[in-house]
Amino acid sequence: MSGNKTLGRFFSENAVVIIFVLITLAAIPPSGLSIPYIVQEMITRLGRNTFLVLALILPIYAGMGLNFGMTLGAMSGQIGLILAINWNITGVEGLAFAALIGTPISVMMGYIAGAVLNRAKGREMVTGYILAFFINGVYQFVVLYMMGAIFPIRNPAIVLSRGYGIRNTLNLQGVRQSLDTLFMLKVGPYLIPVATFIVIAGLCVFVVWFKKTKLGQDMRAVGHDMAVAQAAGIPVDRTRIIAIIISTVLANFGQIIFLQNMGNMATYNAHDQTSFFAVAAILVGGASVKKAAISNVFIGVILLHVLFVVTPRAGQNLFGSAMIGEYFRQFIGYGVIALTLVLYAWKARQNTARARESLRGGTAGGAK
Amino acid sequence: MDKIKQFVTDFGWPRVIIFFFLLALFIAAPFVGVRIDASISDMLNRFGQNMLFVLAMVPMIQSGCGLNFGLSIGIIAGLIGSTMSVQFGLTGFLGFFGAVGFAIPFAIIFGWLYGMLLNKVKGEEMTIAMYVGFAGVMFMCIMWLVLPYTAPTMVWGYAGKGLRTTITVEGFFRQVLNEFLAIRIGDSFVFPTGMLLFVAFCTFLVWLFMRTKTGTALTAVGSNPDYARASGISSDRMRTVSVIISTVLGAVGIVVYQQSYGFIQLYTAPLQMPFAAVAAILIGGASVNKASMVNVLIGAFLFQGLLTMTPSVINSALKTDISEVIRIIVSNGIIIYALTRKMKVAK
Amino acid sequence: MKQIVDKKTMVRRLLIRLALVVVYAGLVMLTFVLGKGHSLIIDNKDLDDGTLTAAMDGNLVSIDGREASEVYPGDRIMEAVKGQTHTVAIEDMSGGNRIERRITLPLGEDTLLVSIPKLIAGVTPAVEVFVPLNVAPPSESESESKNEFTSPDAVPLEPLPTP
Amino acid sequence: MGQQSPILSLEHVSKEFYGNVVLHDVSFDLRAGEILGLVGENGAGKTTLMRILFGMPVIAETGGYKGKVSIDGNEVNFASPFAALDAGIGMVHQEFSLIPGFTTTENIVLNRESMKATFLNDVFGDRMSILDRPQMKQRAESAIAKLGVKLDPDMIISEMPVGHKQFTEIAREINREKTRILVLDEPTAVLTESEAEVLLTALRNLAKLGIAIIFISHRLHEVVSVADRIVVLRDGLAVKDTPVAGVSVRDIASWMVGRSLAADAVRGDEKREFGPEILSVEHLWVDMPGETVRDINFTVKKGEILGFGGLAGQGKLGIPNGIMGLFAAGGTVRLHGKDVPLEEPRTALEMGMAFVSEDRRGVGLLLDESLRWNIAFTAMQIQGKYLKPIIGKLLTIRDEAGMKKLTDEYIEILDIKCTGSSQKAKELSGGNQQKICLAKAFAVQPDLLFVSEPTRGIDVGAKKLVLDTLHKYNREFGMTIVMVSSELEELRSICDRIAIVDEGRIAGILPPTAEMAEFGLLMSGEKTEAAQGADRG
Repeated sequence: MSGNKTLGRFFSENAVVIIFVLITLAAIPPSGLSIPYIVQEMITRLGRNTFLVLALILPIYAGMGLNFGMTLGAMSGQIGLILAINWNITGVEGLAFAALIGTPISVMMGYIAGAVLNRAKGREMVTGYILAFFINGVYQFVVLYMMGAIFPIRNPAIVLSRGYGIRNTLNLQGVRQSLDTLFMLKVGPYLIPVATFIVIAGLCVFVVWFKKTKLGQDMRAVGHDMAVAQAAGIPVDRTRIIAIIISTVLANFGQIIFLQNMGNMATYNAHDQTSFFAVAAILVGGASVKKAAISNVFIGVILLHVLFVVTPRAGQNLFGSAMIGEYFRQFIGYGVIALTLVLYAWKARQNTARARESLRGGTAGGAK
Repeated sequence: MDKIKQFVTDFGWPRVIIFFFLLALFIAAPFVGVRIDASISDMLNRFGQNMLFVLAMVPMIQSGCGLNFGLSIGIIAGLIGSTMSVQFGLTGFLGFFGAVGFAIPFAIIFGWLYGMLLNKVKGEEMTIAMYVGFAGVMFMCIMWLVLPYTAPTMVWGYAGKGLRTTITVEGFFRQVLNEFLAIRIGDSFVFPTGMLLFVAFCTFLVWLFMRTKTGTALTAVGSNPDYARASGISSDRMRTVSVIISTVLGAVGIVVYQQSYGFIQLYTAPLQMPFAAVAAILIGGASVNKASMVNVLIGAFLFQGLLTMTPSVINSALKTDISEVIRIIVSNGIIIYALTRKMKVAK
Repeated sequence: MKQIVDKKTMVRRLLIRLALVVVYAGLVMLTFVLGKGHSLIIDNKDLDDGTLTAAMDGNLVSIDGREASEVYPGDRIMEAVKGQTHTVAIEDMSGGNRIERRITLPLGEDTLLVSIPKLIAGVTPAVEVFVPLNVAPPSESESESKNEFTSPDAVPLEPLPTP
Repeated sequence: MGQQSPILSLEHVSKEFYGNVVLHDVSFDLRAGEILGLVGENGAGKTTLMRILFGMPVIAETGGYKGKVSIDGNEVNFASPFAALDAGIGMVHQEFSLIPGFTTTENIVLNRESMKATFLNDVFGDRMSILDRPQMKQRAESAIAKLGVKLDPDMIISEMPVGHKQFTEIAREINREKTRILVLDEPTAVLTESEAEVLLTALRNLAKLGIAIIFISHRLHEVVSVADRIVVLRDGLAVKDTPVAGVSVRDIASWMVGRSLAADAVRGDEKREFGPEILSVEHLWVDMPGETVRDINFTVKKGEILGFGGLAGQGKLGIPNGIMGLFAAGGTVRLHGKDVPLEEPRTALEMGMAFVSEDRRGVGLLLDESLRWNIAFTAMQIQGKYLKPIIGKLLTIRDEAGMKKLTDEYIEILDIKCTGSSQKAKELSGGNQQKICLAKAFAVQPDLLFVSEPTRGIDVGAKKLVLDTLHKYNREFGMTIVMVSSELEELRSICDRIAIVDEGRIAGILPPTAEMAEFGLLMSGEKTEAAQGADRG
């Protein structure tokens, strides 16, 4: 009975990962894609997405749930890129320039987001989500109406024909894959963007190091129990704002890395699904609203993206419609977020019930 | 002076500002060549189209489930109903009420499941509702491709299967409510009597329901679940009831919307619909845990007014399409305002 | 929480932070200068005043050691470069006569015209700003659009006063 | 030690909340290495005193205090608990203030971690320092060693037995180098007897190191065994300040509860006749957080008023909450000989019981709704009253007129001060809110009424009215009442029997005429002969 129980608990704790592995494995054969192709895709996509997903870790650590407001950082990064294109700064320097421009903007955005979320304690996630919509409106206002009208834009190629506003699609020719190709290593049939992975590894080291700092410890304390942390003199609100600022700045870098790999930027849509994909990835990797590790990020990116690569083809081959696969992967993405949130909320309730039950068992036993 | 101040505080700054903004738009309209009668007609039309979605927010807010970001679940049920109605070739009023009739059983089942789910995740309802809604919409996207619909007006011509993204209801139930007893004044003013009557009737039913024993219990659960429990009320049951009603209203709402708009929009169309409804009821003065019929009326009126007037007036005044951005900022701003506001009250 | 930090540390920190702000600004400028991209239009045409003529047989032109392109008289080719200092190698296709010249580009300009005859003759500057012919219309519409946008402040973009 | 000047001295400290005097002219001194036992009933002013000492913001918000608190002879007035901490006062609260997912060490040094500076300190401030974990552990170990207990510094708090959590808390206070005064509020309440014994030894160790301790406990034998001196608070007065040597538990108990004559006056010599047994409870346990009921047996006769007294946290509140189904419970409850299913509030109400909760604002009221709703709701939901059919009986909706009539009646009877029956409940004063709660219960016309802390937090006039109302309903309508209260006086004034609950069990049942000291002893967990007699009878 107890063995059964541990097995059951193992399954329920890793339910999302297990379900995902099964779906993915089932979808590979009908897709008809070769393993080397999938592996190469994975290497590319790891480089492209991991940084963004890593940006989610600290807010989870600080007990603020999944930072749907990371989109704000993505928008800051895009503004940096727009300016880099405007000035025609190319190559890795162009990326660095974009990042340097994006950083102060994302710090400001992060501060705003943190302050708003502090006023919405207990419903950070939904607030962050709506906040991303709200700032999206502001972003559109700035980029679509102010740029070229109030902020001078000197590169006519990126301005809409009406004379102001940035074009819907930007060609990132000058910086395209400049980080990836900085040091490309060929191992067997696979191309590995070493520089990108070094940047990602650097961030992992930073996260690990950060957890050892006083600030990291404070974040952990705030994440576990705000009231106790407050009573111990830890500035709770400030700590939470810092967590969001760091996350936003990282998302800013992450979006720049993402877009340099893509090579194009949909000015008004590129950030729409940033948080969706990142959140889905980290959850698929086995993280929850309260717990996330670096390993969750890597597992998640790989699992989610294998599925993303294979489902359209599998849909095409099984049902004769690529759209089915396309919808299916979106369904999986949203579904996995919903499922993880449900499982987490449900488990949290069960755990409190279990904890109280054990207490009661003792007293009831004592009563006899 | 104090009286005015008090009134403004009661009514809420955002509403006052939006109201005056709307007023200013109406005043400015003739100067930029926008016809007021056409605008009002358009506004009434949109008001009727969207009113039920806003109304659908009320039961769940009142029962303490928060804002129904998962309204798309109800919309999906409505889509199933209307596509079935078209599939069976029902026309006119029969088509409309057939669609409603097919939709309601689905809405009840979906709402029941959705409600049970929300009961398991108390405290996290809103985020989860949003994602359950999204996942539901995406799941139905697959279903629209797979389900065995055959009516030629609905399926893709070349493949012979799979529903089109936009299906016209011309010849089925387009405008059946709008045209019913419609009053025309001049060329461009139409008063959609039938639709407004139907909407008013639904609103009255909800109003009545909130006054029954169950409605009272439901409100008490939202107001203080512990009080309700101590009075022998099962809060889970009441919450489920509220979710079902909300879902049914969403389903009926989309059918009303379709008959007026003239098209059934499938696939990802329902994805963003809940947000507009949420924004509308919040603009109407509801909070995350309290909403009334007055909030619904004011909210639907102000929000739809804004949506009608900003594109026509602002765009002709500034010769730019900035209204979309204003809509995004206003509607999401108001939701954030509501989400961050309750904390202060709770303190 | 206020950390008790003595005055000396405070001053040191202030200085370090100020220095970092300067370094940050410096980095922005550095990346700007190093990464600034230019489009070079390499032009093998007679000069307008007729003082120099294009080499008859055409040249092989290579920038910064890249693969060379053939440039015949009257030709123009485009090359994208990064940074401000570049080497242009010109090789006479018939004679194999090779010349290397360093050119320095003005930082603020995107598109520059490099004249091969000038380079060969050693005339400086061999680089001049490229003025496209159809430059007139945008400025007109720009001024118009600016007029439109003197008023958006009247639109209440933030109708949400935070109480 | 005698000639030493006191570290802490309180002189003529008084405090009132909105005209309600809770502390009056309290003075005492505390010397280094001394353990002071502070005892008193609930509401005697212990908590307020400690709040003043600890600079809790609530004191300043309610108008500050009078008198003088000085440390080392210098007057202090702390603006916040952090100022008190800096001055060397450590406080261990009744509820644990620990982070469950952290280890012992991390909790002990919480926000006072040992750190190693990094270059980033100069850029982003001191919080960029790296934690020096070995150093932290060492400090934790030394604090544990000072306490003289066994505690694993690397254990996660959530996996510890309660006793260890309590030690961790104390170790945290000792870990502050400055801590010279340690205040412990009911530290043994959650401990088993052997754990408590270890704790007392630890406290003695600390005292030997020169730390002054204020020890608040309702377990009088512990106070007697550990304290050097004892201060007894009663109704905000320090009624006794004496060395503990030669003082017995019984003495303290009578000082604690001994009342001025006025209180005993209410009762006449009325002969009371009761009907048959209406409620019987056997082996009831209730899992109510903070008020656990372990094993309770009692019966109530028709027409009787039974009182439950006892100190806070001992479980008396759990009894009505458990029977009414609001918390997980077990055991047998019979009403009129029929089994009452537990954990089903609806059935409990349907069977004819009603409950006025102690948590007025949390459970008792719909704060955002009108008085009509508040009073009529339960009757409407359980008995289908105040509904009217419309459209040919197709539908029934609220009968607002009926609800108004009912509410107006109770506003009249109970003298509820309000602007009308549509006023919102949250706008009423505490006393009037309590009357609304009573009206709600009366409106279902129960056979058996549970009233929990009916006079908590309301003014004297309202108190009397509430008690008189209960008395009237009992005498005139024969309503059986079970009343739970922390105020012994009030129980004695209207109850026919009073049961004292201690540690989730009934320590004894006494007639209201019993001596005050008897009650005091029962509350302190001491068995008395008189009580045992009553228990058996």
